[in-house]
Amino acid sequence: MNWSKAKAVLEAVIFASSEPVTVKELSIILALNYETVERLLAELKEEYLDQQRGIQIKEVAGGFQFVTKPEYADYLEKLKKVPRPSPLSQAALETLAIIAYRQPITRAEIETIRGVRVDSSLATLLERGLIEEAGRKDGPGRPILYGTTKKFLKYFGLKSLDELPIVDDWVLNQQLPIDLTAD
Amino acid sequence: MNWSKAKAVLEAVIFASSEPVTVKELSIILALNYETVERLLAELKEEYLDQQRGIQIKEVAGGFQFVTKPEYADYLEKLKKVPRPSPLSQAALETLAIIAYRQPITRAEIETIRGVRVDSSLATLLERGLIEEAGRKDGPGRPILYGTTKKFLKYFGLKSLDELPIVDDWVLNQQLPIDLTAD
Amino acid sequence: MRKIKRRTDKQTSYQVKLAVFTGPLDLLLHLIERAEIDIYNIPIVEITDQFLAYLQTMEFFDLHVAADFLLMAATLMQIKARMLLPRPVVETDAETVEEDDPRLELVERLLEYKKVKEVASRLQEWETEARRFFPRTGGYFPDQETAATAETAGQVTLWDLVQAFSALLESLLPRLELEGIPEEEYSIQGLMEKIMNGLARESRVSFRTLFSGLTSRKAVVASFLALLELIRMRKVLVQQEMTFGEIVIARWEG
Repeated sequence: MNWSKAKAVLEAVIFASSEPVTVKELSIILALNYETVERLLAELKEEYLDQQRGIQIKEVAGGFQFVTKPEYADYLEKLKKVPRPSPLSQAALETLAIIAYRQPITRAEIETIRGVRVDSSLATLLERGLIEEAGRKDGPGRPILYGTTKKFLKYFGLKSLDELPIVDDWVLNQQLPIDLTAD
Repeated sequence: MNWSKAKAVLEAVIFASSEPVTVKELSIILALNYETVERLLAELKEEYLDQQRGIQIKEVAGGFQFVTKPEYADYLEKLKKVPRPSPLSQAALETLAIIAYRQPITRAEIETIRGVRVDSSLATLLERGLIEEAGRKDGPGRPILYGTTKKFLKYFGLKSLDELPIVDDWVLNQQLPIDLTAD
Repeated sequence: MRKIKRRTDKQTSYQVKLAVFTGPLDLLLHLIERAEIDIYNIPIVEITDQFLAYLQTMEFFDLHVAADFLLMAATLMQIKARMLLPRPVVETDAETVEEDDPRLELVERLLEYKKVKEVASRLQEWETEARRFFPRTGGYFPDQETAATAETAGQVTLWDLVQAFSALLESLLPRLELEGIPEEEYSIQGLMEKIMNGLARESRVSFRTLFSGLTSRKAVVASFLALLELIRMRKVLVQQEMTFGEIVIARWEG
């Protein structure tokens, strides 16, 4: 892989990732050593800074991600005001409710409760930063566990998770007794 | 605002938006007319295509958004931090095909065409935001009508419904010629 | 009439990966295409036998045979019976289906379904193609904060609803536990219709009333899911007169 292709891959990966990407992850994906990845990253960062561009790469929380340049904040403010349909769907809300009460929880467990596949709800919630990965479950496949974020609390105006309404245990602990999957 | 700053703002706005941004929205945000926005967009698109970059601007569902270049898909599949719903099942695709062409359409009508119950497919498609309720049909029971969403276009990389292929005597948005409402 | 190649070897059943068909029409189309026969001139006897053989194989493997397949089997047998009845001799092209041919309706359905499969396979190609373009899923951008307000279902949040449901269960549970009423099957769709029918008679129904006649856990959970579904579809509105007051369900107007 040549130098500019490696930079392009780097750019694509940082762009598409839901969370900041670490040098280690980049090194695995590109099959390049840390030093090379760091040099590529430095160059890419430089390019975004030098050229008059709207975005830049920033190091946060031990990883790299794209952010908009602060000088264009006013325009992004305007983007906020352009009305666009973006409330959470009821499906996403239901998934969120289950995660909130039963965290940490795996995708498969959520699907058992909701009776439908929840990949899409999870993607939306991850994208909106309302949930995050919260480790992995012991056992076969070591599936990802999900939990809610600080932003989740903010979104619902809660001070802490303790403020969630108390729900009779079995409502959310219950395996779904009816089969919703029959086609 | 000079030309390259305008391009930078354009880049920042398209990048920051979680939904495809329309020319109209960009024109409001930048306070520039449609023609200018379109010329800026064309230049920006060109730049991303020419240079060996990992991302590009794509027109989808009536707006513009950044996506990765398809040639780097293999690297992105390796990244765990890219949340992605699984591909649709054959059954869901068939149901979606019928809804796309015959919308608005009721569940019973879809079932007559497919010859099976479609509750589960409908639940999946609703959950994934690819279809939505589109009113109710006049007549006994006033059954729910379904139609495709903007996300449907996004999901399949279509600019608009007109891009659907012409199928024999299937005409877009055509009402069913026969009454298939028998449940 | 062309003769269908008979495949009696057991292996065929395995090759036709069991339960891969999306429905009876899918299976029928497969049988017709495998036998390379004209869709307008289906040898109904053979096809019916093969269809039934497939259902038997499924049963043999303890796979659930869906009602839709059984319905189609019945339809095929009905057509077969009608085909075997003596009919008035009419001079026609043997390759085309006559007006009163009992197969006509089936042929039309199959042709229509073939188009569905065509479009579905096109959609699948596009899906595969589109999946190579990855959109942005993270990063810090101010517009993501736009949604920082609680969304409500009508005027009541989902949390209120879950809480109400939980309180309701607490009061219902002792009764539900005691009564050994045989479990029934509940369809969410059916319960949704029931709720809507109730709302057609009365414009507003209290949350408690809605669940009062239910006699099992299954019924309560299914009804709650049906209610959530109706809220999601914006068919009903959930309101609360005052904090901690009775929750009321109303028809979504407009």
